[in-house]
Amino acid sequence: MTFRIHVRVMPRRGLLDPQGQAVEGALKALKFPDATNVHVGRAIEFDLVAADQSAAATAARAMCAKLLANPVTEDYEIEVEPK
Amino acid sequence: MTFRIHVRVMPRRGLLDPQGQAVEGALKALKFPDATNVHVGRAIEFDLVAADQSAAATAARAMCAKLLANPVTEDYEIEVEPK
Amino acid sequence: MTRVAVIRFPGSNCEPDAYRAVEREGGSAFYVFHRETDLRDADAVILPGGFSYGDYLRSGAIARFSPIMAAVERHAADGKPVAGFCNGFQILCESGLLPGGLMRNATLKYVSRPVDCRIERTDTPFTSAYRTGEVIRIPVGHGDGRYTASDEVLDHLENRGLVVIRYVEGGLLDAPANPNGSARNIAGISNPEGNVVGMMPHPERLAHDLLGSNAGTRVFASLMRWKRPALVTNS
Amino acid sequence: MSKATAPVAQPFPGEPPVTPALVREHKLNDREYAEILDMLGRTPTLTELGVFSALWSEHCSYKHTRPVLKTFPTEGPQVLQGPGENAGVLRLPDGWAVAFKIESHNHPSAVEPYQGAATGVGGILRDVFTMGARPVAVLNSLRFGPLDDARNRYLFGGVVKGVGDYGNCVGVPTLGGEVTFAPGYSGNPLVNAMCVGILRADDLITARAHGVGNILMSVGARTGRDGIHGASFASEDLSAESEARRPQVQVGDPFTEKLLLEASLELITSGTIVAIQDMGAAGLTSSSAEMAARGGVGVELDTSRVPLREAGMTPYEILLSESQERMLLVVEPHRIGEVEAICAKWELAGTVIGRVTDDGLFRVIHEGRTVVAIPGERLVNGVPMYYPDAIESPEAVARRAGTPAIAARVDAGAALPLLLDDPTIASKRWVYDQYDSTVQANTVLGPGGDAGVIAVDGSRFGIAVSVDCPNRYVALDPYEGGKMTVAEAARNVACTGAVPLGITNCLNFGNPDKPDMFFQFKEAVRGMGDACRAFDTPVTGGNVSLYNESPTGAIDPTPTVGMVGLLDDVTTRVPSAFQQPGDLVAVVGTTRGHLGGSMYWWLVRDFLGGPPPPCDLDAERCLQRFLVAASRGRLLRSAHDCADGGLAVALAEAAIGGPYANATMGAGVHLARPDNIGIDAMLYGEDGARAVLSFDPGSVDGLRALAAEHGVPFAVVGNVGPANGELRITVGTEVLTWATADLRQAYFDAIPRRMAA
Ligand SMILES: Nc1ncnc2c1ncn2[C@@H]1O[C@H](COP(=O)(O)OP(=O)(O)O)[C@@H](O)[C@H]1O
Ligand SMILES: [Mg+2]
Repeated sequence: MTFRIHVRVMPRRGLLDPQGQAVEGALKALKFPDATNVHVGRAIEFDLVAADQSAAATAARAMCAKLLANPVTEDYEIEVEPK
Repeated sequence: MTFRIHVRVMPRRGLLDPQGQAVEGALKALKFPDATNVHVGRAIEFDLVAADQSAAATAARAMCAKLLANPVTEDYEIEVEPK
Repeated sequence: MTRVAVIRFPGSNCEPDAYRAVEREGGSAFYVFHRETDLRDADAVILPGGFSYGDYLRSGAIARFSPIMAAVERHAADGKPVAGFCNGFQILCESGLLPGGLMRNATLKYVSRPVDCRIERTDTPFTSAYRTGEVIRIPVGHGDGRYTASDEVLDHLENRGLVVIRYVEGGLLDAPANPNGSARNIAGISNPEGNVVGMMPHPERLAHDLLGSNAGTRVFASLMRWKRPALVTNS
Repeated sequence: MSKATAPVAQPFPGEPPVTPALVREHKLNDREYAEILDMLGRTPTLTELGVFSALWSEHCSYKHTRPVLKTFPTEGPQVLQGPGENAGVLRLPDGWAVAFKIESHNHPSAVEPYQGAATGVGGILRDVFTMGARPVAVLNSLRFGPLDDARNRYLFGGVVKGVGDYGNCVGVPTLGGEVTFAPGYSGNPLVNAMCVGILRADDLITARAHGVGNILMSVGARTGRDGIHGASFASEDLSAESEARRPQVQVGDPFTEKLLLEASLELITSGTIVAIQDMGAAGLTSSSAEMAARGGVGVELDTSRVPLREAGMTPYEILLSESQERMLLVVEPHRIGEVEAICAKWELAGTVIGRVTDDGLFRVIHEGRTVVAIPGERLVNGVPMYYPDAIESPEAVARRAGTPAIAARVDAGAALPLLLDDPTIASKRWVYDQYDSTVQANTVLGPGGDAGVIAVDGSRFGIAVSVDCPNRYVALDPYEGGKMTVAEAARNVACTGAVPLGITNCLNFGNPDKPDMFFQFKEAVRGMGDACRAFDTPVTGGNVSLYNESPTGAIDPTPTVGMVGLLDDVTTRVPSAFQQPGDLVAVVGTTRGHLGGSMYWWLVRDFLGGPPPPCDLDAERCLQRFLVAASRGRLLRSAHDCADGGLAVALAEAAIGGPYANATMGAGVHLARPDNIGIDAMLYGEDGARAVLSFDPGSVDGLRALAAEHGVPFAVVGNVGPANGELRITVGTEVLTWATADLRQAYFDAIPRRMAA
């Protein structure tokens, strides 16, 4: 089966997120004052062939741990969507 | 009500995505040959106070159109999650 | 004397270089801060290189909403010269004064080195002192310099002759002509009127013989020759 | 010493009482803790313990190294500011001065290469602009394990990107650096960053708090839980435990740094502030305590007023946070408004967080409660000093006495491309193409030659800069290696035509409690000091990084030198590559064929050892003076020193053209070979005090006379050219030829090829 995997890699909570700060400031200046707690990270998407949903999730987690996210500075979330 | 907004900004389909290619190559080298069609973009998250889910979505769309995504080079998707 | 406003955004870092380049060619340069709203009767405007707002989100995306940009847009609409070098080019694209956008270099690396470029269009206020087809060597320094636009826009630019400067094979050993993967080797473009010009290379860094060449000086020399049109028609 | 009890400090609510286990966790030993009890006359609070642990860490206190460092020469007519301030300052012509400093960020970079390197650059920039100087150049000295290991490639790639992204964004050109690869750096990468700034000598400002009643303000980023205990982290070996302990990583924000730079310079030049200091290692604690101790005053901080990034931070965390891009100011009360206005102009907040007091105490208040009260002078200067044993290890002696056991793997001709392909010798273009080297539009010679050179707008003079450390030599013979470190840096600077003026240094070593390591440290410092005296290049400051050891071993001792030189007339600067076919080529200096410690022995005969080339300080000084005189007389078209890989590599580097050449040059040279020197020793021996020159044939008489005048052996050996031709070296009767295109390919592709793997 083929799945579409969506990975969201965000700066680890508590770490400085200068991009998030800058975007929050810009949104305020553009009269969107209601957006707060802004963070900016990376979105990664790919197709993955796997036996089932849980196998796909396991493989995706391994990829995050090994490559897609930096364990020192980033946290990640995975969404698995059947295709 | 407060919502958590997740925005995914991806390089517009058809445009060269060297980051996606590089990640795909690296995954292959790490023995994850089953990941294909890899794309890398930006993930943006924020809290938003709005009357209801649809008002939140409308506001988030306005932010994307104005600032968060560049219509020439990027596509975006929005997820609204009650907090 | 040609009065040139050099805009300072938070994070600009090439504004002193542009300022000096203007003054060396006999112009009168002055800084205008991003929070100002008036260009103080400038003849021409330069959006300098650097990292406005840290290039966070996208290069130029935040700077283009600075208060001064409304005045810059009016200045451009009046047919008066506006140039953006590097980050300035990115801001011009983000603001819609020029079409297309500048994406992450195809190498995924920042690139700082000389490149060989051909001047394709000389009827702009910034390139009139060059010969059409002339090849100059000029430095680039950017991480997001890959010019990108739809095929229709690219065709339009080509057909109307709006590509001002283009990366070409020159004499550099073991360095590809195109440093960033730009579409059609585009290094810089103009609007149809020619008064708004953006380019990734840094002419202001080559404004002196001592720095290896003075190939960049003529961008500023061109500007000094430019004459404010007696009558501006708004169509 | 008075035995008076220090005023009482109360524990912050929720804080555990101090126990022996907590004391150990704070890396304070029994002797140090006894000293603390004596000083306070009571048990410290946990917050106080944290303050001691930071200030008494090796990183902040130099407790193992200060007595040795005192032996460096630090004076000279050119010195405006010697060691002890954020950066050293030397006098330049026309009322200008140059501020410069080098610093390590090894431990953070080992854990998180990108942010570790980026924040290293950030820190060193702040050290320079807090002196009132505008940063005009940065350099970086890097060490990694071999590139065939994926982890080393990851570290190398991440560090280079981190250095580049930070400096590029702030807008300071990278003018040079060095990268060396050797097994000892696997697991212990070194990242040393240097910054050079210029200022009007009159604008010099020092980090000294004075004026009782003056106000302390913080400017810049908010304080978060970043890098708490970074200073003590930098003072221990890297173990699996410290890997797991991973303090909250410091994240750099170069955009805020750029705003801070502009704001700081405006604050200084407008005269609105009394003093300014970067909050570096141990953050608010060390910056405030050190400023107070220098000024002989006390300080009182109110940590509840410090702007925070995260809610619920304790005074302990606020005091020890190493959040980046923050500054501490001393301001006269009536000027607070002006300071706030300048900060606001640069989109920064200036916040009052304390005051200068007359009781000599380092006192911290949090929500009205005194949580720290320590005698300030003893806090900063009262750490016990250590005088470790220094004994060379028998293995080191044996390695120095050794010779290769096997014959050469390839012949003398094939050795050249092999050496040029070694990442330590090969071009570092892959690195410096990622660094903006032309921003500020003053770069006269960028990376890729012997030293970087910048012009100063409106003046005739130029500044040349280089960083160097032949770590292989230092490992084999710390004294001779220490001398050679300074000599190489000076030679690099002199090749461009600049007079060496002074140095900063970054001493990267292993664990000082190991006698063989401390031997390396002492001897290297002695060697560097002797060389600095011989060259009149005083030490204006520096930084020590110890404990560069991991379970896989210790680094080579790496005392990196950052050298600044002066060209009276920048238009006389000399590049390092051949420029023009038909020019004459000369070798200056004496070739003795010294192969001990050479790259040739290592790469071609699989032996890393032997005695490194002895450093003849007299010969080096004569060579420097000759090179400067030749450049002033505009007699040279190029000058390149001989270092790793010896004469053959120097000739090849000059012949294949610089990184952005249009053509290789080629050359034909004829080297006379004394009977007692083998061809391999002739070509690849690494004797110091030599350089390869090229010049217009019309200059030969002038050069010969200058060489005689300076007592420098000078031999015309051949010609440059033809373009894109061969490099042909005749040694005695043997003729060796290489296509310059092949040599160029080996040299410029060595690192990209490995990094693409
Ligand atoms: N990390 C680096 N950053 C910038 N430039 C570098 C770096 N490493 C090497 N370079 C540049 O490459 C050139 C060669 O360096 P190196 O091999 O150390 O030469 P040398 O032996 O003459 O000191 C120099 O111009 C140097 O500044
Ligand atoms: Mg060097």
